[in-house]
Amino acid sequence: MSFEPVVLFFLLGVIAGLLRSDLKIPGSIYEALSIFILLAIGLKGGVELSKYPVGDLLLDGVIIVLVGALIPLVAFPVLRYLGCMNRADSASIAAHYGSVSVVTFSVGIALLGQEALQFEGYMIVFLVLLEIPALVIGVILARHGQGGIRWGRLLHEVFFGKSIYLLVGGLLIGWAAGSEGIKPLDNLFFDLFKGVLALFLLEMGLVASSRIAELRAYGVFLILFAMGMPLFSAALGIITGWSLGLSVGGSFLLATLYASASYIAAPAAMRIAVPEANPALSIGASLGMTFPFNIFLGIPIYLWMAQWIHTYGA
Amino acid sequence: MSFEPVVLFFLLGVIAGLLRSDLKIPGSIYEALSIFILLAIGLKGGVELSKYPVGDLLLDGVIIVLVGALIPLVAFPVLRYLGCMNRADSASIAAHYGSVSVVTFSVGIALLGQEALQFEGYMIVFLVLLEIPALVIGVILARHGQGGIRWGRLLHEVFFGKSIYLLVGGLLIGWAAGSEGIKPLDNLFFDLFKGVLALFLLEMGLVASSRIAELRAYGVFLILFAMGMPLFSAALGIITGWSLGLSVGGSFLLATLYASASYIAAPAAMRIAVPEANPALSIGASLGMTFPFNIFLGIPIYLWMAQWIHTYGA
Amino acid sequence: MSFEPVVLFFLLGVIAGLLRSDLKIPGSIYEALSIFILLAIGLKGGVELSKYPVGDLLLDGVIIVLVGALIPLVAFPVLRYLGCMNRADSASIAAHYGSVSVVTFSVGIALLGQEALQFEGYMIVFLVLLEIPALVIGVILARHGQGGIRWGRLLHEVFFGKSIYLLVGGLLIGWAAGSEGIKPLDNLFFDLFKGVLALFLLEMGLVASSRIAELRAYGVFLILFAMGMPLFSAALGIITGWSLGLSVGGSFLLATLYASASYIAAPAAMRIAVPEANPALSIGASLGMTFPFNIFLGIPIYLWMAQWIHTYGA
Amino acid sequence: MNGQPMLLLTIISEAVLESTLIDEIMAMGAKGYTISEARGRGTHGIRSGKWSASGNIRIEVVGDSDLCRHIVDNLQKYERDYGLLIFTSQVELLN
Amino acid sequence: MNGQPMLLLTIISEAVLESTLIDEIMAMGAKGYTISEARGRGTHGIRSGKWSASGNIRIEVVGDSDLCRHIVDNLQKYERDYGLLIFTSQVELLN
Amino acid sequence: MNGQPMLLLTIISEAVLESTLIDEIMAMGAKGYTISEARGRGTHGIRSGKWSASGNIRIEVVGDSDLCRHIVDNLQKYERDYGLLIFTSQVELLN
Ligand SMILES: Nc1ncnc2c1ncn2[C@@H]1O[C@H](COP(=O)(O)O)[C@@H](O)[C@H]1O
Ligand SMILES: Nc1ncnc2c1ncn2[C@@H]1O[C@H](COP(=O)(O)O)[C@@H](O)[C@H]1O
Ligand SMILES: Nc1ncnc2c1ncn2[C@@H]1O[C@H](COP(=O)(O)O)[C@@H](O)[C@H]1O
Ligand code: NA
Ligand code: NA
Ligand code: NA
Repeated sequence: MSFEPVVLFFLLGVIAGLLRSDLKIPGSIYEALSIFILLAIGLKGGVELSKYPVGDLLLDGVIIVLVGALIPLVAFPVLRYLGCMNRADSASIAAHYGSVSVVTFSVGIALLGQEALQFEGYMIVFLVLLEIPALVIGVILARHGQGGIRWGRLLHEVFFGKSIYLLVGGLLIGWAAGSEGIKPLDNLFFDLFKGVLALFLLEMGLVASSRIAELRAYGVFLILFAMGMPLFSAALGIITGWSLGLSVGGSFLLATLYASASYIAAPAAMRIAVPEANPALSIGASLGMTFPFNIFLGIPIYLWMAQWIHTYGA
Repeated sequence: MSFEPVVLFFLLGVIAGLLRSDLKIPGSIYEALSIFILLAIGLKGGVELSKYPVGDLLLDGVIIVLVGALIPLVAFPVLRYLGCMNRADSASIAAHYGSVSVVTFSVGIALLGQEALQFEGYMIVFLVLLEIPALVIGVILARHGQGGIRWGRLLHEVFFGKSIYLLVGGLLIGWAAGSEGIKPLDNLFFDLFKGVLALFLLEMGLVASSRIAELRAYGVFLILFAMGMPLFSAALGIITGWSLGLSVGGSFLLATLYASASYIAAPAAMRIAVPEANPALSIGASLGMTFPFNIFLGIPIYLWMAQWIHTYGA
Repeated sequence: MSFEPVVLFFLLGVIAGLLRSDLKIPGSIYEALSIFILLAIGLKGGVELSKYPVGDLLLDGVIIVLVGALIPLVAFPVLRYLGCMNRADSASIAAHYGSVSVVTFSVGIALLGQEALQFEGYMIVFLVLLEIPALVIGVILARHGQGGIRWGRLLHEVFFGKSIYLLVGGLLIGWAAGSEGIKPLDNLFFDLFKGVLALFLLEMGLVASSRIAELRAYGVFLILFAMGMPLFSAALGIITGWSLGLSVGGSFLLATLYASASYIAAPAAMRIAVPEANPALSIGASLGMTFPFNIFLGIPIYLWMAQWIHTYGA
Repeated sequence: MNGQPMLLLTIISEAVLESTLIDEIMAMGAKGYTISEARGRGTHGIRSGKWSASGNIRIEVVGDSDLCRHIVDNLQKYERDYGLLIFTSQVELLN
Repeated sequence: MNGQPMLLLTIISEAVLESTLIDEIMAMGAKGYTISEARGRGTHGIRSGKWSASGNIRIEVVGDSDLCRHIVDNLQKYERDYGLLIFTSQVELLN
Repeated sequence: MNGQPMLLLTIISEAVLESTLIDEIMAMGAKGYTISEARGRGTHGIRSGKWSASGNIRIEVVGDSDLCRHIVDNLQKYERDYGLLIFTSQVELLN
């Protein structure tokens, strides 16, 4: 199975947390690392995008977003009726799983780099597009039949929240500057990317380790959900990617996007828009379980799935 | 007109601030970025300086500093009598405009890089030299006829304030180590410079956006001053550079230095030495107006002016 | 005498501190820089280690650790009886000098790079091995005849303290990934290493400058000890390295390790395990005196010693 | 020292509430506020400050008892859903 | 404002004691605590916060006087060896 | 808990004043002080803490009322030009 050494840093962080090591990464460094990663991904996406006529991506984009919107709509009833969770928690968790994780996506890209596989550079655009509807659907599900959604506040949170704002901003700058104009920034944003990702994974491990313990309190259902849901979403992604004629790498990345669960944009947006939902549940599941599941097991599985369908499909 | 993509990051920061995005760069990261930029500029200057016999620069240096000292002496009466501002504020703002901005200068260097224009490497030395007399003149103007300048405190602030200290320190280290000895540090201080500058501009944009609003409260005079003064100073710089026989790039950089207004060294020094001056005015003008004016409009204009005088001058 | 420009940054920091410059590096940046350095050294060591059969190093390792354990055992009676210090302080200082300094070691490696001298890459492993027994011996010396050592707490502090944990973690990741697998991280961890070391030395200088003043209060004995002890330890290292058949570079690095005194791992461990010891003494000596002594004078001397013995020895 | 007796209102809350709380406080007529970063533990679990979503802030407002009461009344609505700790103490304002 | 009278216990100590003190405080039955970073100066010299070994923390616990007394009694043993400053003040808890 | 009644003097000011204020405080005979970073808003506008020139600090000094009065008297001269908030509260010092 394919393996990417960068995930060992996540493990290092988790173990430090579990063993109560005094290792800690200051909050301001966490902020700086995440700003770097969001901007770098955005810039890379923008540079790639500048190579394609935007019109050609439109249809693909619409389909990918519509299929992606299925994820929270499937997750919600599973949580609500199978898991017997309350409406707010079900909706909030569904939004987390409909939304995406930039770091999981980055680990996916790192693996493709290591396996020397190509992918459609504009996939990063979909990363941005997928984030938005999931959060909106989550809020609608939470408020269904109650009215009183503060749309202004919510949309502000979604579009101008750090995460989307930096991705979109980077995308536009990368697109405007193009691959030539961005060259002097390559040394920082592209060459160092994987190293910074390693440091970020170390920090994620430290954070996740405290979440793992919390998650245990919420029983077996949520743990199963946190592993089953990404597998389902990934399958959806593989099939969609393959149907749209993406490359193996592209289908794999789409699967990774669908399978990943947010822990930057979604927690902030849900805390504001659905405050009665318990953030320990959604962050526990997405960060304490799905994130490690994806980077250790999911991603190799999704790559294998993508290779399989492109070999035996049709 | 010439355009450098790095300034888009400033725009990204301004827009984030105006739209009240939750994007923020922690104070400690701001500190780290500014230490990096000051040290890197100093080191680069020192390496360049090591290639010239210092004696040759002496006359040029004296002339450049003397002409530069005109700037606060012109700005003060304009602010005091045309703008009807009080003595302390006029003096403090004059000091800010006599002093220089390392980041504006860096954007100038980035533009030269992009246009593949040469410049005299020792210009960075003048950056340091120009900072000092402006601050001293500002304090003398503020205290004129009142006595009671605490020279010890002021000079300590000027020479051992972070900004000058790191520039001079970097200069000396770069000069001592020379271009060979500094090579192992190139990867950090030189190759990453432009990327770090982009991040710093993002942060500057966030900060400036709050200043723009404040500035509006102080009326049209200060806004006009904040755009007119740099144009005047730049013209002074172009003529001085051309008369001294500098290259196009050198004249352009001298104009950029003269035109730039300080927002690191000057605010700190003025707050200590002329505390009755309102910092909102001087920082509002220099950071909220002159800085964006310079990087978006001024710098391209100054380059055009430098090219013009070197073509048609004499 | 050999000279490495990176130490000038330490000087810059010391002078800033002594002159009460307002330059300061935020605590969170200090943390980030030290995490970087520990991880990078660990990774580098792991990559080197993966080139050797571990078994071959075993005997060397045991000898190097046993000889290293002599250092605190020699330091303790000197401090206790010659210096008339109390038991706790003597033991704590002995532990600091038995333990090692990653930054001193890094300056040593930088010097070898500049002198284009080879060294055995696995030396970094000994860096980790040497840290541990010194701390344990320190605690035993402090508690001798009193019982009541909380071994659990102590060993937790030693093994899971940030410093050892990151070194060992980096070592294992580097070893697992090997020189090929780690390549995408080279841009961050290896190429930037020396630049980051320069920034860290700047910060160390700021911190050390306040310690130098404090150290003066403790009289001439401690100052002499802080210079004599590293010379003795270095001699021990040179002889051991030479006897084991290490290269000139290897013997020099072993001497540097023995001669260096800890100021990250040891202070934290001693504060917990021997709280009645005065940290101002041990940190004052190790950081205020031995560290600058080593990087300015010691390291060039040790290199000269290593070259001498490899030329005239036997 | 003839200072003015005042109340110091301290609010400890999740960092995500910052802009909301500040808007409420200023709308109630406070002359100012002071914020510092914090972390901690309470009925909502550990807030480690390790990452953006887990930090607390500590807001302090000096004001008269009317102002403080108004603010506290207005913050009641956040108590159900958010981790909040609110208390006042007597201070003498000296400038 | 009919708040509940309580004590606010403030402990300023070396950062290295954090986990030890927190364990003590929770073991004594506190419902929560709040920590913020600090630096300062006292009988143990300057604690500049410039590097890991020289930072202070400021721990605040709101509780009744019994709890505070228990905690203070339990912290006595650290006073000899560590820089500590402990004080209480009267507050009204409003939620 | 038979603590010693004391005053806790809290000063919130622009960060640029740090060394000046500390010198004054120690010169008045304080045994120590504690500083933490803060941001806020007052009559001098928003102090966002976003960059070096816009941060506040929060200085705390525990001392008797004589010391506090002396310090406050000495800080009067900074009030005109700098953003300052000064208040005291009663505390019981427990060590
Ligand atoms: N008894 C307490 N003493 C001090 N701080 C507390 C206490 N209880 C809660 N806090 C703080 O208030 C925050 C929110 O509290 P809670 O809503 O109980 O989780 C916690 O994260 C702590 O920072
Ligand atoms: N009089 C005081 N007022 C405020 N804080 C103090 C005072 N004395 C000590 N401290 C704080 O308590 C810490 C430890 O004090 P000490 O044990 O006296 O060194 C110092 O670093 C200061 O942060
Ligand atoms: N009413 C208040 N309550 C709490 N903090 C305040 C208050 N007024 C001012 N401050 C703080 O004191 C600083 C300086 O106040 P000012 O001089 O009024 O601008 C502000 O930046 C705030 O941090
Ligand atoms: Na998803
Ligand atoms: Na200027
Ligand atoms: Na040693």
